[in-house]
Amino acid sequence: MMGGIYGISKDRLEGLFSALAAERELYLPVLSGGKVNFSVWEEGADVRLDVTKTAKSPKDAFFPQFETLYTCRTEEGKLKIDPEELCRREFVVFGMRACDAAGLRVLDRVFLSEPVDTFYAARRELGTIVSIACGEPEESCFCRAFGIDAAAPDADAAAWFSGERLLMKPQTEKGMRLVSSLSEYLTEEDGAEAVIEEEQAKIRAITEKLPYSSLSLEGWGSGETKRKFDSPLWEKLYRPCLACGTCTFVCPTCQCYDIKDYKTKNGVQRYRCWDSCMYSDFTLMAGGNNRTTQLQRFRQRFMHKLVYFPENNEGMFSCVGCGRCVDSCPSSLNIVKVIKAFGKDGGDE
Amino acid sequence: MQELKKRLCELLSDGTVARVLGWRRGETSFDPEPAFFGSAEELSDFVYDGFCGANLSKMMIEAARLEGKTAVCLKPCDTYSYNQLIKEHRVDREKTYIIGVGCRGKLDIDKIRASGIKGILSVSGTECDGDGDTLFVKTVYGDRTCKYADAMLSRCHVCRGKEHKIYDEIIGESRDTTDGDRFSEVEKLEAMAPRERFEFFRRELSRCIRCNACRNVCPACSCRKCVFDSNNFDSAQKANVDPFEEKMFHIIRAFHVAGRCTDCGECSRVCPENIPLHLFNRKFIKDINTFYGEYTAGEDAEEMCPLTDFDFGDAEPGDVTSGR
Amino acid sequence: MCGCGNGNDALIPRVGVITDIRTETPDVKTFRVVSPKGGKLFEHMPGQCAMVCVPGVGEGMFSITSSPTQREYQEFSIKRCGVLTDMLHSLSPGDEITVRGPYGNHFPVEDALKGKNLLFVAGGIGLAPLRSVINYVLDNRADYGSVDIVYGARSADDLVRLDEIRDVWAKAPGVGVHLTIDREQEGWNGHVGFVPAFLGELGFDADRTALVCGPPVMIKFVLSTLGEMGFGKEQVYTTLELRMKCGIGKCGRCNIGSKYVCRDGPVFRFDEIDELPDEY
Amino acid sequence: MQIEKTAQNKEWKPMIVAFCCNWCSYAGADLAGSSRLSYPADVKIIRVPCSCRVNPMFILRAFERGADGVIICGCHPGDCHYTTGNYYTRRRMALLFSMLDFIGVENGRTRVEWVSAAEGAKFSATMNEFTAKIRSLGQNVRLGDLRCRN
Repeated sequence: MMGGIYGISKDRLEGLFSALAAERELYLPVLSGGKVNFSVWEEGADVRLDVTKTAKSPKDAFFPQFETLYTCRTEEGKLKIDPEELCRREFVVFGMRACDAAGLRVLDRVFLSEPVDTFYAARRELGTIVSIACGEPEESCFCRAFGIDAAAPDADAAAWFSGERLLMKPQTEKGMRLVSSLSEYLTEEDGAEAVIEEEQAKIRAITEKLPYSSLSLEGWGSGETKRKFDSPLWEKLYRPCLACGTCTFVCPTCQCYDIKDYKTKNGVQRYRCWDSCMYSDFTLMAGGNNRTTQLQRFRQRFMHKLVYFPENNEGMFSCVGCGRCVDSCPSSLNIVKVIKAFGKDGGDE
Repeated sequence: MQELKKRLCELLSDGTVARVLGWRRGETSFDPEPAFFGSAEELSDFVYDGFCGANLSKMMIEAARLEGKTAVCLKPCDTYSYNQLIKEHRVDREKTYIIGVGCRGKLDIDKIRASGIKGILSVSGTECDGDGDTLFVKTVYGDRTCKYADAMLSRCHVCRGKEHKIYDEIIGESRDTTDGDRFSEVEKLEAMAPRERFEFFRRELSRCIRCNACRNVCPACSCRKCVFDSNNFDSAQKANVDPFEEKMFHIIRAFHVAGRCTDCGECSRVCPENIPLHLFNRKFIKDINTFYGEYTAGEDAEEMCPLTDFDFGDAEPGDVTSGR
Repeated sequence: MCGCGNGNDALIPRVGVITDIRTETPDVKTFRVVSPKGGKLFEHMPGQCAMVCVPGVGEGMFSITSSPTQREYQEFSIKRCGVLTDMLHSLSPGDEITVRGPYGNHFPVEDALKGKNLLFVAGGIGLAPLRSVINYVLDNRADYGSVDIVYGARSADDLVRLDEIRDVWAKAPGVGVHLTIDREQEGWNGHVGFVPAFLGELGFDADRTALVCGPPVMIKFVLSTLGEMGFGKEQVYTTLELRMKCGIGKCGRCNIGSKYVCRDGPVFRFDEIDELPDEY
Repeated sequence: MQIEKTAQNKEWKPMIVAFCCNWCSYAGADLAGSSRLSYPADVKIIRVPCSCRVNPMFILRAFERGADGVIICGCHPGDCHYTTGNYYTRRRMALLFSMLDFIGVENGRTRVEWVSAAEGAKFSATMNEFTAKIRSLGQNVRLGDLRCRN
């Protein structure tokens, strides 16, 4: 049953979306102000499933940029802590890509390891992901370098466009449930396996031609701290960095957050929000700052993704090659340039 | 570009300057990065073409603290920012050798992508000294072309002219790219009903991710410590709770640079979410011009900024808002 | 797991009541904290930390200075140096704060330190995390060998809890207490000089395990003095302190190398610290 | 700066923040009080050393925290205790109010008024008038922080 393939013609997708949205929250890539971002679907939204990369990764469906953790109030002179309720509504993120789904695996490593982040875990449990294979990957894509197959996305249900049809293949129980709830729109297709394989072959052929696909990660990973950390290359690489947080905030794997208080008239709200290791106050404390220069902060971001994270996670890199930072850095800096600069000599110069 | 590179080499080798601030060739033909060059050999990676849109004047604040003179490549619009920084005592004119570089409009790779061109491998026809009006785009999906003017940054369409306001020498020719009115977008909004305007800005600003790129790139935002980085100011940064939070940030930021903003357009260029941030700045510029007389920040390094000045006969706040 | 209120997340604190505040030095106060129903907020091990928060003001990681053998309460010795600590210093007994933890690892009092001769070296407020270990060791005296405590501060007034040091520690069997202050001071007839130099003068056999805590510059020099005395890096423990927010190794702030100080620390052996990039 | 609305689940009452300069307008408010001239209790006065001390952030923050209208009162132009402070206020506020209008915030919610120490009557009249204006505009929904609403 799990192996079945279900199809829908493109022009019926709108109907499928409104059926989905009637039952639960539906996140889709929507065009607004010239940029495509995942947002909650509403009637008439300009859905763009053809756009390979949203400006911001869909991670905030699971790890929102801002969320309240608890509220602390004083009742009759006593402090009272009201934890925020966990997510309890089911939702669907439709149209993620293979890299985005892989990004969630990275976040899982962080938030689902002990002690489990219950806020994230609840969303993970209630969210169903439909990923679409990348029919037209872009030049800044390099997921292949991280062993991710853009033609076979990891998700509750994978989907492929083939001509005027979208073919969906449930890959988990959740995906199966989703597909069965949409039986009115989806028809089981026999022999679609071959069609998908054909699409996959096309996609893989394109991915191979992408300029960064053959990026070599040799010399990165566990155990490279000493060699990379002291390299003189950082001095040259970090220079144009503006110390903004663009790369961190568009990234599907960056998970650093800040915890802050906001005083409302009904007590103090404790919230967390995304933070960036590129910011000067990231490590600032009353007693000083252990990363005072932008060089150190810049180095931290890349070392964390390419060395420290793999060291703690059996070699798994904390980059999925989505290339969003490549597209959006105001100074045209990016992880590809860093990886290439170190090249084979490991940056010893 | 060859002439420029040759001259930069000379300046470095005859000891006139200790370093050059320009652009380094990136991985592709459309991602050059701002860079310092310390020697003639390093200059082999130097590039100056249509994609060198970054305004380098803010980096001169850092250069002022370095030993020796720095040669910097400034486009006509960048010279306004540099003048403004001189006025604010943030850069050292004595330690700067300004090369005014020619400009025929700068390109925006996002504009090319938005025109439906995907998988771009390289773009040619971007030379500053070239005069072709077509860009040749090689993509994974075949070769395409695109008009130079269609790929230009929005700011170049309303350029204030190609005259360098401050320089030691000029290399390369500039070509006028203006084909629109600078304030037409602002006027269009002004003509809308307040509710429409509110909806417009809410829609635009709701995309803000608080990455601070606009602030960090802005040559007028040269404070050592930004008020939005202050720990004593609750909820001031990072959280995008509801539309107001961003409005607060962007209005205050625009206000802080009002009268000093040269309209270089960097904020809108770097915004990863394509928010038309220049609208705030242009509105202030337009208002200043209307209320207090024409003023161009960075036109020279002396004239007083309208917000640090006043006139006994200034209009009252109530009059100017309701009287439009 | 879903659909209910969420009180189990590691980021949700407990309310703690301050039952006693002791002024130790002009800028250090010790806060005794219990749960509103009485009794300890949680169990901890020597060297562990907890996040103490004054709602609306701030939250910070502080080491628990009381020993786990103290069954009634937890104590935090806090030096006044920022917005949060200023606020904490203005509180009075009966006031409530929030506390979450305990976080991080602890000194290996149950394995590596057992049966060893111990040398404690502390400077200023650096005694706070070590006090927990010292009292733990003294309460389980038979499990450990000789104990020597070298402690220094800027002045005699800055020595935290001199009464306990003199009346309890100095009188305990097999414990040597060695105090020093940075500058001559009226009424002080003990040693004058910096901790690292004092340590050198005292001279200890390298058969001990050293536990060092204090300002970074002191740690640096103490380490070289210990080295001269023949101590190996694997014989020396210290605690690190970095900016922390979550306390559970997720928010990324205290990350150096592959370690998160809040989770993998704050206690490190010096040979482990040597493996870390130089960013602490 | 924490401004909290008192009325919850009750009929909406406007919250008005008045920044008053210490030397003229605050004294003017005082005079209004001692002359038994009434002005609405919805007006919360914040004393500032000079009207030019009012940073645009103060105004936005007041709105964020639930104010429905913000008024700045200072000495008449030419009478500033610090000679020129209110001239700067005039320029800054002209620009700021114009910007608020530009982003779609009703411009009746912001105002600058010059009130001298002798103008108790003007102070009271201004506040009455401004409060009436805010009442007619209704609750501020465009600039408030959602978190401050419940």
